[in-house]
Amino acid sequence: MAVDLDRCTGCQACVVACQAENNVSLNLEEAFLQRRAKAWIRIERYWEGEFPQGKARFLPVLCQHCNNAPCEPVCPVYATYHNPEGLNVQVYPRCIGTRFCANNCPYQVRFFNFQEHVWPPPLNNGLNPHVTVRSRGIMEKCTFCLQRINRGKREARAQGRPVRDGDIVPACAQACPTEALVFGDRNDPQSRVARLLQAASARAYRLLEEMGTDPNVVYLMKVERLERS
Amino acid sequence: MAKELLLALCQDAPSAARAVEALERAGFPREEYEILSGAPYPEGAFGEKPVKHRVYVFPFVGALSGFTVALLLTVGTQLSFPLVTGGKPILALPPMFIIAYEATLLGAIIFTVIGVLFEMRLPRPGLGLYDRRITGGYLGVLVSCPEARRPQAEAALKEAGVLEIKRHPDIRQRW
Amino acid sequence: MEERRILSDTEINLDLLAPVYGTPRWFWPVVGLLGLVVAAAVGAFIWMLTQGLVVTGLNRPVFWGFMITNFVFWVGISHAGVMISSILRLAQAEWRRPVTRAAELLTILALLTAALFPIIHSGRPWRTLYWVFPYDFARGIWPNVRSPLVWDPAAIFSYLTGATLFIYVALLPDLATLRDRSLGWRHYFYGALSLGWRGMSRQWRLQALVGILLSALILPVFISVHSVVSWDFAVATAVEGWHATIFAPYFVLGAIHSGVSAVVTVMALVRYLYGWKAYIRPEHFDALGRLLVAVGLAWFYFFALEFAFGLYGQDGPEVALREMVVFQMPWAGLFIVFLLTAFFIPVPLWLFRRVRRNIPLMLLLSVLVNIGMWLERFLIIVPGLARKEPFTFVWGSYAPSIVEILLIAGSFALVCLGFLVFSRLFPLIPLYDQKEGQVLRQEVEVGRARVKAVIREE
Amino acid sequence: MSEASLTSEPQGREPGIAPGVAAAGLSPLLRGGWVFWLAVAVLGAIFLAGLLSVVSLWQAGFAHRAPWGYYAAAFSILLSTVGAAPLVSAGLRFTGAHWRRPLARASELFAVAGLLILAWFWPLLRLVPASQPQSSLWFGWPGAPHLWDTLVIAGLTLCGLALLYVGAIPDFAAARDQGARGRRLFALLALSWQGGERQWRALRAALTALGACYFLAFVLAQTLISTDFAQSLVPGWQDSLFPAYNVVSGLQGGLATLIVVLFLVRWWGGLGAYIGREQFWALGKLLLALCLLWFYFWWSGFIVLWYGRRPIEELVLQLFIAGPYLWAFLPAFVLSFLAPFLVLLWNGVRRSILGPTFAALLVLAGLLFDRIRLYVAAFSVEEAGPVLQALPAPRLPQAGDWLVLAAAVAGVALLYLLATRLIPSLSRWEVAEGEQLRVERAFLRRKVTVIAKPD
Repeated sequence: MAVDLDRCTGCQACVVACQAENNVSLNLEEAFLQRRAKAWIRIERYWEGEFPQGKARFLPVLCQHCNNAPCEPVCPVYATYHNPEGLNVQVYPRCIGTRFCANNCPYQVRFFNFQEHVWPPPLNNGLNPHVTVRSRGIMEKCTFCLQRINRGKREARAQGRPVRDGDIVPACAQACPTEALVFGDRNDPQSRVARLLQAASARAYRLLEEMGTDPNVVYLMKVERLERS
Repeated sequence: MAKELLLALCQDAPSAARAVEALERAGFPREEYEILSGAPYPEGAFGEKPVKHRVYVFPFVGALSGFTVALLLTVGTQLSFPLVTGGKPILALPPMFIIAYEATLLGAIIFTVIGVLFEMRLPRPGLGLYDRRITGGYLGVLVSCPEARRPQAEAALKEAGVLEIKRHPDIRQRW
Repeated sequence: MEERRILSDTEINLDLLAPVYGTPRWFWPVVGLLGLVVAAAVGAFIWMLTQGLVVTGLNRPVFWGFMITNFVFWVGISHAGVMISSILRLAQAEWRRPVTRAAELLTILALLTAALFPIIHSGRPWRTLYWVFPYDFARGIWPNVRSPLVWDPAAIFSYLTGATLFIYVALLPDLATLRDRSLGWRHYFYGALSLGWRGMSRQWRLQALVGILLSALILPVFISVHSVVSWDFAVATAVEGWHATIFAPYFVLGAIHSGVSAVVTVMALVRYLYGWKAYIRPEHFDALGRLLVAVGLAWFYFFALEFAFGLYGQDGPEVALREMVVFQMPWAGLFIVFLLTAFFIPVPLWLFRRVRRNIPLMLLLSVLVNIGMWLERFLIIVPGLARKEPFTFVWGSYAPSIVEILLIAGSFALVCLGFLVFSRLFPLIPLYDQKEGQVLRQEVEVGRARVKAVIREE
Repeated sequence: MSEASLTSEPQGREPGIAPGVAAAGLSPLLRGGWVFWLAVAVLGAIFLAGLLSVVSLWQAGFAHRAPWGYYAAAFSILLSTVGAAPLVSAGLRFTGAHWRRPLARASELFAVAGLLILAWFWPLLRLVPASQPQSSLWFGWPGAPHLWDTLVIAGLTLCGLALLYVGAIPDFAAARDQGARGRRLFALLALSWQGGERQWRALRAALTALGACYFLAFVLAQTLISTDFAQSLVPGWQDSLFPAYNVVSGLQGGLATLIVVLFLVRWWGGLGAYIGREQFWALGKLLLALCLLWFYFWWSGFIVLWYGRRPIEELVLQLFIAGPYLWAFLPAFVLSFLAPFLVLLWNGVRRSILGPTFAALLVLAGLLFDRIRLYVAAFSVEEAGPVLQALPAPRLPQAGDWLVLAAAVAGVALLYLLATRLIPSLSRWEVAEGEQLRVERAFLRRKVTVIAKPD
């Protein structure tokens, strides 16, 4: 996935879309106050400069699906591991909730279900049937909309063709009005994400590169307007 | 010929040493009597020979088996369902070493205890000829000799001034 | 200083077995009180089990809090037993005799208590057994040996087994003494446990040998246990202040520091409660105090290294974390209390012989050390999590809930309760070791002075 | 002055010094046979040859650090052997081990060789970077690290000499009173020591204080040297255990040195009657413990870096373990830990004289390789960015490097040999005290050794 920070307006559409798609629990006021709110993708907002000249910086952070994910080896029960497609996956039935993975995640994108979550009617009718409703006591995090990946592959197989670029779009990327989030196969040089990363390679970086986690999410720096002196 | 058992009770260590001396003078070989005491005395205090045992073999056997079990377990579990985590190798040696280390020492400890109990000839179903005053500060000289030489032993012990000579196990003392 | 009397075996038996035969007046009220605290903790745990961890103060990013702190603390305390018993046994230190049993018992109780905490703090405790034992055979998935959380049970299990066998072997002669002094079901109970021990010289020889062998074998386990616990933190690159190579020896030394202090506490209490003034004497506290000076200094060296190297890299977040701990309330307050109680009050005082031989003061200082060492673990674990990585957006804080506090209190009550129960069944001071000490006691005339001496066996 | 003053116990005890102790302690003073002078000549020649090699390094200048790598390794070896050896006696005095007495002096005599540490140190000063802009322990202290490192090394040396001197005063007095050659000199050195109760008490207090100071100075010196001369040279390397690792391997090296020297002293110094199996057995146990600790400290550092997998951590592991210095790491690992562990595991071996000596030789060889892998590797890093980017090429020892290493060993041996001419190599008063406190006595039917333990 590529995140073009130059396009991000901080509108939070991705957050809402993710919440709806993945049955992420309701973040009521209480959850926020207890610092237990969940957002598989979040927009971090930093202020730069003092008031009249202040600027807001937005940084969408989601699971980086690191190739050398620090969260994986510390799990005693293999509840999180690297699948052959390169995704960092979380296996809910195996998880026992030691929360070590969350401690060892430098991006803080792993969430713990401190309690059994409820969706009061009629919200319960809005739950996505393709996504597990996580019970309490386990970890969860962004899956790159695994259910959509699987559906894309299934449909392609049904039609007897390989998965094409654009077949699979995670909810956040789909909802992004400015197309700041681009999802695709970077190994396919013709894919949109690969072409974007190539065109803007000068702006590309990855979060906390010095940690050696080798993330699969690439950020593109914001283009700064030169201030008139 | 049947062996006869005798237990002579002595009030303190010097009198036990005298009893041992008397037995020695009466020509009893060292294998035919034992000292029972409620506290350890320095080796050879009653003229006993250094204990022969094979306790030292046990920790090595235990360590080896612990190490082998751990190695098989770690290799087997990781290979049986190879899952990649954090880009680490499937057979990651350092963690395997840690597990193997613990298992090695655990094996060594368990085998040492088993070995020592075995060499102590424990557990033992009954106490046999024994006196409960031994754990209260008395010492016992346990003689096991051919029946014919029993009177000789008794005479020697009496001469040495032991408190009491028992020939039959205590009925109340069931253990 | 009290005179060292020569005690007969009968006297030793009567004195040291008194708690087994009779019940002091304070016994049942204290047991009741401790039981209440434990019951409250069990209630809190059940409440937590039904509600989920929402009833704790844990949050994102502070996923580990009081319970893990307490786990590390009790594992640390458990290092006392082997430290005292093994090292002193190997060094043939005469003053170990009254100390060993209580210290070993402290090891076992502390370890059992510690082992509860990782389990109850997990999200789904009812599935935690799968963490240690293989599960899901249909899929063939076993525990992940690459995780430090699998090294932990391995190390703790080894240590617990080793320590239990250690205490049991050392208990054999005393069990025989009890067997010879009891009737009814107790006679059978002790008889079965004593395995038919008769005190033959061969058995004594082997019993001494196994003490030395097990000491040598259990020492490497003891060092590994807290090292493995420290790697739970040290391997985590993502948390500021955790990823330091020094953690293993630093934790081990901290464990010895708090563990030996806990032994001092226990010794002082037992001496007071059971009136064993002839057995636990000021010179034992003196020796423990000297040991603690050395341990405390070594621990402080590692603490200083850890702190200095936190700043050494001069990278922002790490320095900011130290700044927060040292200068920002409430961390700064805890930090100062920790430094004073764990090091700056007790260690300089222990340099004085008069302090080391003053038993009430030693009790106080040893308790202070453990307050400090509890805080030390807290200050290692929690601030790092609260200030995790440079994403200031998700920085957090932590305050424990009543449930967690009850659980902590329960753990202390549980260990005390374990002690009391044990003391009703088995002697807290090894009888045979005391008797051996009397056997080996000698005096040597040097010039006109008579000097205390001891028979030294090879 | 009578013999009586040589005894030590404050309660006015009778003299108990055996004539044998008196003779063994004082006989070699100021006298040297031709073997002695031949040894001095050979060692001196090696030392001078090595110095020439140092001079050539000097001429090449201080612009590049890499050629000085072996010199720095030699310095660390000196600090870890000669610097640590007196600690054995100081530490055992603290624990009150009764078997330490005959070996105390042999251990403290190394303080004389500590002068070489001081001399060896000062060219290094010009190589170490200032505390800025490197990462450093000093956070921009004035004069750091040059001033403070020098102070610590000088303090260590002085403290060691003081420890040696104070402990030897009663023996100087004995030499004075027994009319050994050079009576005047000994009279001067003995400072009119009379052996009164007060003097003994002061002596004991001084020995305790100096021992503690020496210990602290040693720990501090290893900490500072290993950080300033190795860790801060590799940008981005952050290893808080490294100074402690240096302390532990230093203690191990010091103990091994002492064992080897005890073996030599026993063989050629004629102290066979005092230094025997008891000492080697006990030291062998200590060496075994320190070998295990070596592994523990190495492993604790390794596992954290291995698990962390940051790029800099992988580079550091490569640099010191698996990469260009693998040829030095492997022997270091085997000789510092594996081989001595397997040798000393057996009680029969520990209880012999040859066994611990052999293990000690292995450990010393291991220390050589270990310091090469650490210091030569660190000195060969020339880049100065914030984080190490690439591995330097390995530096194998050249002839000059061997000479430098040989000079260090020869210099130590030379100083030690010369010192034994002036200072009794057996601490007579401590041995005499020990003999008073140790009695053979009948117990029931055997003889036992009884050790008295004054408070």
